Amino acid sequence: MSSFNTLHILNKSPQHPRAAQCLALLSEGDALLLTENGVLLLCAGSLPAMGKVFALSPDVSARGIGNTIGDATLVEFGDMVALSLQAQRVISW
Amino acid sequence: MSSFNTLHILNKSPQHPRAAQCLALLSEGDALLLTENGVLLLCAGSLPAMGKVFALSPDVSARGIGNTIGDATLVEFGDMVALSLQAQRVISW
Amino acid sequence: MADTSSETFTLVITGAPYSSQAPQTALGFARAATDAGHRIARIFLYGDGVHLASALSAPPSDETHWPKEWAGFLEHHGIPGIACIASALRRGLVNETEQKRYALPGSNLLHPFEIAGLGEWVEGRMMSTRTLYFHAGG
Amino acid sequence: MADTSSETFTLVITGAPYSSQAPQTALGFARAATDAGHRIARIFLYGDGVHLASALSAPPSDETHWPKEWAGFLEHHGIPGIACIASALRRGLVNETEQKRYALPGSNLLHPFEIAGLGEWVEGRMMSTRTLYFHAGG
Amino acid sequence: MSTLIMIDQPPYGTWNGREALDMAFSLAAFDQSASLLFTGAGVIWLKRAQDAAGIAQKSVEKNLSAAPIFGIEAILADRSACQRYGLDEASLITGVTLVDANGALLDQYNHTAFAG
Amino acid sequence: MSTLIMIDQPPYGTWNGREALDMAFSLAAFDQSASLLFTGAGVIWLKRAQDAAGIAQKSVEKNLSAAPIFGIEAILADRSACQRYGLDEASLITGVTLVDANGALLDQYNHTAFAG
Repeated sequence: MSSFNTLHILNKSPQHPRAAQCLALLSEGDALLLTENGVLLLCAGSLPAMGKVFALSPDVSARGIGNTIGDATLVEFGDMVALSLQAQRVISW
Repeated sequence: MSSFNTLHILNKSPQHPRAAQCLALLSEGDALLLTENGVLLLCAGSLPAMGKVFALSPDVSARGIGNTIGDATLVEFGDMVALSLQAQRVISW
Repeated sequence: MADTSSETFTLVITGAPYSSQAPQTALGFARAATDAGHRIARIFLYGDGVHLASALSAPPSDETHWPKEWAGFLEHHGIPGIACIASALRRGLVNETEQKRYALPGSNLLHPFEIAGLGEWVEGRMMSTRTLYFHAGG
Repeated sequence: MADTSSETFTLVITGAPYSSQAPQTALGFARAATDAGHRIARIFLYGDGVHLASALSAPPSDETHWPKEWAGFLEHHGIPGIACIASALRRGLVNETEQKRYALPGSNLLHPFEIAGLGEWVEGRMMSTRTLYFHAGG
Repeated sequence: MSTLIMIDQPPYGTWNGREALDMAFSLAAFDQSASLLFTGAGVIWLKRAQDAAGIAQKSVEKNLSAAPIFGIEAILADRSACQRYGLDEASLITGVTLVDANGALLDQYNHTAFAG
Repeated sequence: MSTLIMIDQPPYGTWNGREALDMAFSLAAFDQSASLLFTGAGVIWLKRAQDAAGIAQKSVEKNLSAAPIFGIEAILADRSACQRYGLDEASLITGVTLVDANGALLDQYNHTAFAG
């Protein structure tokens, strides 16, 4: 797996103001990890054009939206740990 | 003071999704009372076209925005009690 | 105060002190209502609002102690203050009865708050001219 | 698990159980981190997150008891779990020391959680490869 | 005295919706007319095939499907919110009525409340 | 190790911003470089002439004006958020630097955190 500049972890639904703020601040070379209600970005709104997008699998399953993951990659908690170490820094929104 | 159909009490800042929902549901004959961070609607975004707008004075003062009240009427807690009784019903957003 | 007709209110607080402004706004409303000669049937604490009934809160001395302010107001006016039992048990807010029932190491409900079910909310609504909700803002 | 180099984490939880999903997500992360051979320097509870350290929580028997789940994990791995003193005192979460200092009628801190200042957070950051925050969602 | 309980928060991430459901069930238990209205991201409550075992929570689907049995009058969902979150009729649990959440709808109820 | 503490919630309505300020002051007390960035409705923190006596809270203005003394490196405010909330330079407390909150700004800090 490649390394990222910043890993942005977003746990808020697309209607939350911090979701828009997070998406606006994504840069080339960053990665976005959707957790909790953040995974609803997969079924509402559009994924950001830049950066790789991951979504926490148990949260996707809980909300029954496994059929709408698009270009996102489903990951487990172990991958979340690995991603947080691969990135230069982590921002929890 | 006249009577209102519904008194909508909004205590959330304009960036909160429930603020938009409240404003979208205002009807002719309703009144809007801004409290807590809801008073920030006075300095950001525009007041709704229909219905009378009130803002709780101590919350306006706390946030230092007394100079931007526009067409809104500043009220005290006693007026809030009276408004809640003058309306047919109250919705707290 | 031209109109002196007395009405009855039930107030529901769902926002916690020191996290939201809900208990403060509710107290401002409650004081104004009683000042105007109205009756408050009961205060119902729901969700995170149950933390208002904590006997163990110790805010800095230069900040208002919202649980004590509320408790004093309720005692002075003889108004029941009820914390929803389901919300309270999940959030670690218990009286001695619940302490025994669940074999917990202590209790932390501030007098005169009580613990009871949502039926108290339903009943409060029925006996009140208006029921107002004080949620967390944001 | 090709890369077995051991790293150190500090986790900050600011969302309360039974109100947010933050303590659950943090526990999923913490378990995965220790499973992968990494070290967790400490857990720091801040803001509403301090409610995770309540000894009086009694959720319905068919729901996960998040304070006990976390306490068990901390004990098993010998990880310090620290509730910020300023957040805890405001929100009614105290140990016996604070109970005496503020003459409170009881204490409700769940073992092995401790109460300490923000300095523990600053120090945890300095000794960790990564510090992650688990906030309330919405 | 008819009451509309509104849910605008998605399930699992907060307890808000569960506590709103308890309010509606409690009204019904006391023979008070109660309906539920899901708006915004709250419509995710109504998605079929939720599996919350991985996050150690109970799926809310079962709770909701019991609503008619407990005497809840109607489960309403805002049409535009369903569209926004990609929910068509086939992906919704049974018993949901699509409506336009507007002032005229609220006017049909004496009381409207959120859980938090 | 430079840290940016972000505040996107207005004062008084929540405790979030106060707790963010405590984090920044705490970093400074341990000689760690810390700056504050106000975005969204959080910029209301920076408004002159706040009077919180009517809601029985302490005005946050005094807290913030002490930030340089306590060793906070910079108080930054997102330019577009200030515009949105009607704040021009004259209505801001002293010592605030207007910036564009974007990826390039965040890149200047090793750590970025919210209080909640």
